[in-house]
Amino acid sequence: MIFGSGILKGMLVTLKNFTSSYFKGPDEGGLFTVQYPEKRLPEKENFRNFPFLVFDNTPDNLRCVACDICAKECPPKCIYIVREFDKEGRPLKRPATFDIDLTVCMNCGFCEEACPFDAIYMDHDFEIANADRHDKLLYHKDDLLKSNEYFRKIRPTNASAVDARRHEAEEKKKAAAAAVAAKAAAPKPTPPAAPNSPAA
Amino acid sequence: MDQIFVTLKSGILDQLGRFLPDWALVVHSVLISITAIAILGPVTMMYLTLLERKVVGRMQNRPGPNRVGKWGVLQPIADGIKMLTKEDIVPLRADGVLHFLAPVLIVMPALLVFAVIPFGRNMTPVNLNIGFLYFIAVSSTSAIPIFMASWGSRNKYALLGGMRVIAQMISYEVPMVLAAVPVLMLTGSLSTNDIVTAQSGWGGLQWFALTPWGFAGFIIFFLCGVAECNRSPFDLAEAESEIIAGFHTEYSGMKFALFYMAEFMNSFTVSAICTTLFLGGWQGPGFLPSWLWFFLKTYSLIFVMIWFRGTLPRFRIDQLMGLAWKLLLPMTLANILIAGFWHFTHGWIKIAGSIALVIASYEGLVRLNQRYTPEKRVYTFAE
Amino acid sequence: MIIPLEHYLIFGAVLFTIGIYGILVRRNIIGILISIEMILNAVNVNLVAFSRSTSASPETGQIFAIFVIALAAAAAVVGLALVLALFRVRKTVLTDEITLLKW
Amino acid sequence: MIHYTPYIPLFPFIAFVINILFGRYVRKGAALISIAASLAACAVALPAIAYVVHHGAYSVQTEWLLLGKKTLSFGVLLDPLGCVLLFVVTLIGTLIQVYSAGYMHDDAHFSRFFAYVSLFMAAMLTLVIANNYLLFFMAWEVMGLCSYLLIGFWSEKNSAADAGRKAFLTTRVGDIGFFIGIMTLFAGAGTLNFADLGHAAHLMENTPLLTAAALLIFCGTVGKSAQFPLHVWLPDAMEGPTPVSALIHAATMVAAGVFLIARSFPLFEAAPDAMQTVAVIGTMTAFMAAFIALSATDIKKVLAYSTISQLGYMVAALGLGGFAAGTFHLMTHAFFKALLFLGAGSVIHGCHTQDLREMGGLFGKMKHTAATFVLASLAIAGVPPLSGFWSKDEILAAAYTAHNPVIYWTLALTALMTSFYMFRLVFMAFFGKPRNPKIHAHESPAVMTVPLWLLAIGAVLAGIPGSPFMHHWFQNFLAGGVHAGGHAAGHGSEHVIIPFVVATSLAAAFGGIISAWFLYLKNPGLPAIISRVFRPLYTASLNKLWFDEIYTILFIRPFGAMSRALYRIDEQVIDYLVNKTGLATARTSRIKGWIDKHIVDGLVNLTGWTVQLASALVRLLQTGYLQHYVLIAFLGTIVLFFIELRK
Amino acid sequence: MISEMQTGIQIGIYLVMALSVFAALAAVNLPNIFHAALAFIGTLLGIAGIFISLRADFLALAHILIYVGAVMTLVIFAIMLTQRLSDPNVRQHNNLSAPAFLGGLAFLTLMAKLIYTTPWPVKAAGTVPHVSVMDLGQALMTTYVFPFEVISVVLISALLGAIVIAKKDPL
Repeated sequence: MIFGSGILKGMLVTLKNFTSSYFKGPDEGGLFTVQYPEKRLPEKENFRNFPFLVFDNTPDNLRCVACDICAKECPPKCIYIVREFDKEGRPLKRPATFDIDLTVCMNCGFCEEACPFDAIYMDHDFEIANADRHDKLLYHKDDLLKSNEYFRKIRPTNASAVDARRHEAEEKKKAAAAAVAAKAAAPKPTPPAAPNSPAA
Repeated sequence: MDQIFVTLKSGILDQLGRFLPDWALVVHSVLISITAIAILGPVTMMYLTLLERKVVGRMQNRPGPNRVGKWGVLQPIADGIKMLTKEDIVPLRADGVLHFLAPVLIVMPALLVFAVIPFGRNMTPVNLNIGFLYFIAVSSTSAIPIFMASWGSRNKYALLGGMRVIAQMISYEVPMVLAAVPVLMLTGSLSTNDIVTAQSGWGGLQWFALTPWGFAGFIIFFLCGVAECNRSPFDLAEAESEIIAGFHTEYSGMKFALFYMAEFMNSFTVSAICTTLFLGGWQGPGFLPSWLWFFLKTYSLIFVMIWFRGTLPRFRIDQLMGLAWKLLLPMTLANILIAGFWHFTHGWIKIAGSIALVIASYEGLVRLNQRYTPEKRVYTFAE
Repeated sequence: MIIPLEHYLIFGAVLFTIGIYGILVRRNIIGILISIEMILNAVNVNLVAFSRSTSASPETGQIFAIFVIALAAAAAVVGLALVLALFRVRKTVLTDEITLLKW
Repeated sequence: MIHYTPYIPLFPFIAFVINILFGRYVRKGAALISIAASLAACAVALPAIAYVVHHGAYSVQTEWLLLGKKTLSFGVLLDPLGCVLLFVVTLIGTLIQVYSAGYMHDDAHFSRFFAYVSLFMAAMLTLVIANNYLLFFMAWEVMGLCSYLLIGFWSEKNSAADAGRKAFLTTRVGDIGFFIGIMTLFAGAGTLNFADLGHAAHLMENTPLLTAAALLIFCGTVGKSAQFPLHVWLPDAMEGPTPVSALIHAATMVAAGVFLIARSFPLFEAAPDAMQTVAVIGTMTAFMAAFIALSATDIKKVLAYSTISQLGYMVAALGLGGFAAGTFHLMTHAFFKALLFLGAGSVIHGCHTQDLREMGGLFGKMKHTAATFVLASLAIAGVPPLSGFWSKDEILAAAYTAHNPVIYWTLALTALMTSFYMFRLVFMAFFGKPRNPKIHAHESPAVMTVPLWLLAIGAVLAGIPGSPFMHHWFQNFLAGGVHAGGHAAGHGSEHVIIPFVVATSLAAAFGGIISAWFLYLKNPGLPAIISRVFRPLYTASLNKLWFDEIYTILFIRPFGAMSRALYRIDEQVIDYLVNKTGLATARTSRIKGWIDKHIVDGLVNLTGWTVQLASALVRLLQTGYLQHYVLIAFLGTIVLFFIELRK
Repeated sequence: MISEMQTGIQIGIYLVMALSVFAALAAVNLPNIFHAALAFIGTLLGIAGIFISLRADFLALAHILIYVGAVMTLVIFAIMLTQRLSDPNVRQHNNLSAPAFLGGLAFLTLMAKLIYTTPWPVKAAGTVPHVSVMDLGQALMTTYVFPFEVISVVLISALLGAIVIAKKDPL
């Protein structure tokens, strides 16, 4: 065993890498770099990046009720919410302002954990680089709003679960409402029809 | 094809000779050589950076830079533009003059060494009869600018890095020169041209590196050269994990680029001198022009340097010094004797004896450097 | 000899005098060592100039210059080692602060 | 090939150098190196022996030293006598080294062991081919060193280290005698060459000087061959590794003493008194050692005393003028004793004990070892036609023809005892029932048993060349050696078979075997009864005739007492004087001190004060600044320069 | 053509001399010892140039190799290892400058007088043979072999002495 043969062995390893990078595919020890802007790896469903606000059907119909829980929960305090009021000064269940400072946000995902209204979720969008960090990275409500279809597209598993839950809750609510209605119409002798009506 | 550059130069001089006085022609002849070198040096450096990044990338299964231009060929130019436009930062209490002078001066020896390199047949810029000594002397002065940089930055990491560089350069210069001594002994000349001519046998393949002593000398010279230009694995003067960037910690922009340039030109010149001394210089079978042979050999040595960098981890300081003083230096001394043995013996005993001596001295030195741990004694028949 | 011998000698004398001046006025021992090296260099200039112009065997002057260089290197090595040893003990390298043996 | 004879010792020596210097690297290869060197020596030696057999003695020499007008030469003599030893040493040495490779396999200092063995081989071969006493003596001393090193090889055992020291110091006594003898001989005859001995002996015939020289040289034999009274080291030497015991302390080195007498035979022939002493001492040793061996229980000790006894036999034979008989016995003994020791080593290797009383019934477990051991025992007991019979018979015949009935009957008795104790050993170890159930004996590896069988062949056949079947070829061959022509005729009687002697010898051999069988196999209770009946004799034998104790009383105690007395003188007389002198000095110096302090110091102080006063003025020039001095010197130079230029 | 080039070379030599003297003055006068050392390196390079003008190429390069590459590196090492040197509050010159300057001036005038009054036995240009490296080597190995060996012994002992002196813990 000659002194220095270990070095030669190591050098052969790198030489093999060097040559195989030209002649071999990514799975056989060749290059495995993906040329990013042109080619992309498929996104993983569990990828979590900056948050967005979910709306149903139309942008006006957003789920957020401006409860401020997420803003309180946010560790770096990057969420800023102002409740909307109607003309009489009564509070409405929707935010007038919903700002997230993405330069401050640290992608912890506590907001989506905390939100009881399924209104805020973590996004997959990571290409947000910008030349103007002061204005362009302070996302306002309009920048944050994304449809439920988008949510369903990027995170199908979570979205279907959420949708099922919401649907169920809605059913229950409707049933309750129907029950209330039925109670209200108690004199009327048509109680058995009440439970069936929503299903129909 | 072989003499294309020589012909080009004399053609230009002929054209100039029509309207210039004789003394001006001499000046122009010098100027043309200088210009060629002054272009070759930086361009070499620029493309060495690209080569290094590509090769190291490939060794790590990455493609390396490939965005600027096809295969990234314009990357060095882009880098150059970036360097030039970068802010030049001078520390508040730095020694202004030295801080400014160091990067300028460090390029000088690196460029000056190009003067004695035989790039091809009849293509030595200046054919000094003490060319090798010139190389040694000039490259030894590069310690001073490094001192200036480390001192002028007024930064303790810079100072530590400078000290390490100097200690390393002084230590490795000794085995480097001694490793070249057998070549000078057998050639009987210090001129780089003569050394190349002495290796012209066997159709341009009688390289000194193909003899036992030459092989040992070649390995030692090349290792010392790698250490002289502070490249991995001897780059602990620039050990990021310990002392940031060593002596050029406080440099940015073009000044930093100059240090970088000097380092790459040094690795080029070391490879070139190594080629000249041991690999036959521009000698080679005739199907390629001489300068192409030269550049092929030089670049393959540079490739080996990059290969080292892609493979080996950094030395510890005591290992570095131990290697130079305990292994390389005695090995070079033994090598000188072996070269003498080679010169004064004949026949098979010359070859076999030299090979055996090289291997024996190497093994012996390695054994001597090993620490002895006695075996534990076992008693069989004693109670 | 492209320029006259006297000019080389004058150059040597000037360097020599500057060296003497340096020895006299420097407080720093390393500065004094540098000045001594300068004096030796002035002598070398003279030796080489003479060997080029007058001597019968022209290599003598150069060989003496080589010897002088070697001796200067040895002197510098020992001198600097002394300076380091001194600095370790006295924490100074200024000549007038080294008063260990003075009564 | 014969011309390469001087290089024979070189091979083992090279092996020694390699093993001792590079032992760390060659490790287990040490055995290979040593064995290869021995084989090379064999390869050179055997053709050389063949040459001597066909063409007579070979010798070559160069001048070495010039002492006054006498020259000392340096060279090689290979005569028939040397050939015998050369044959024995190379052959047995090689076999024993092969055996040691197996025996020492697990030892941490494997390479060192083989280095020593090789050095020993080199020295022994040098001794064999030496042509003069000085070279002989040098090799002899190196052998002594090797013996010391190898006995004390396991030096971490105190007993081994002590045994080594004891062997070295004891043989040293004999060696000094030997060296004085050499010098005496040189002073008397002016030559040390063996070839000139006959002439020298003739010159000094019947002078006291010759007798003295012969006796002093015999001292060397007494030390080296463990003869009475210096035999005490050999039993202790058994502390060394068993192959060493076989090679050095049975076959070769101890035989060197016998060889020395054989070499010096012309001297002894010319000094009948010395001859007589040799014969008596040899006989005494033979008998005494055999007597001690009767009661020894350690297997190696039995063999050690047997060795001493057999060496005594050889010495006695030489002393009786049986030159060929002694040498013949030397050769046969080398084979069977080496075999016995190796067999003992194999037994120890298998049983991990040396005590005979714990062995028994090993025959079934160690077939090869036991078979070869029994063969060797038959040979040493003198059962025909094995080798021991022929050589022992020769010796007895020599005693018989010398008309010395005392010696003859003593030797015959010794032969009886020899066969008795050997078969006591055999029966105790290999036959009967196992005495200690804890011992699980196993056969040794082939690398050990193969040498055993080879040696067994030697032990069986070595006697044939000296037997009537080959017309006493061996004796004739020897006779053609040192005593060229004339002397050989004087020993013609050796070549005749004397029926009476043969009968005695056979009776002794079979009597011993049968009585051993009777006592140790048939009636195992009898020996205890016999030992009780003959209590004084048994105790004497068991305590080795109290030799160690006698030496302690005679030499060691008086020496210690003398040292203590001298120490007391040193302590009380000399120290007292020294102390008194010191006190006296102290007293006188107190007076001088007063003078010094008040008168001398006063003067000195006065001088100092004056100087101080004067220098206070001059000191103004002395600033202590280096550069001030340099400036002054520089200005002075300028002034001188100026003056010089003004001229 | 020859004369034109010669004039150019002469001007070059005088320029190098002037620069060397200037650097030498800087080396003794600069308050920062590190700058002084660097200025002295300038002087050394100038002297190497003067050697080349005297056609002593080997000597010039050996000079650079030993002085710039080794001795000055060592000096700078020593400067860095001894602190307080770059402290501007430490006065680097003593109060001897005036007498030293006057003495030096006197010495220089005397030297100049001496140099110009001595009739140097100068040989004509071109008659002094060129000294090649081989000549030097041969002279070193024959005529001057004894001093050469003595010098090597001196170097070794200086090396050992330096190690012993500068070693921190006693040997």
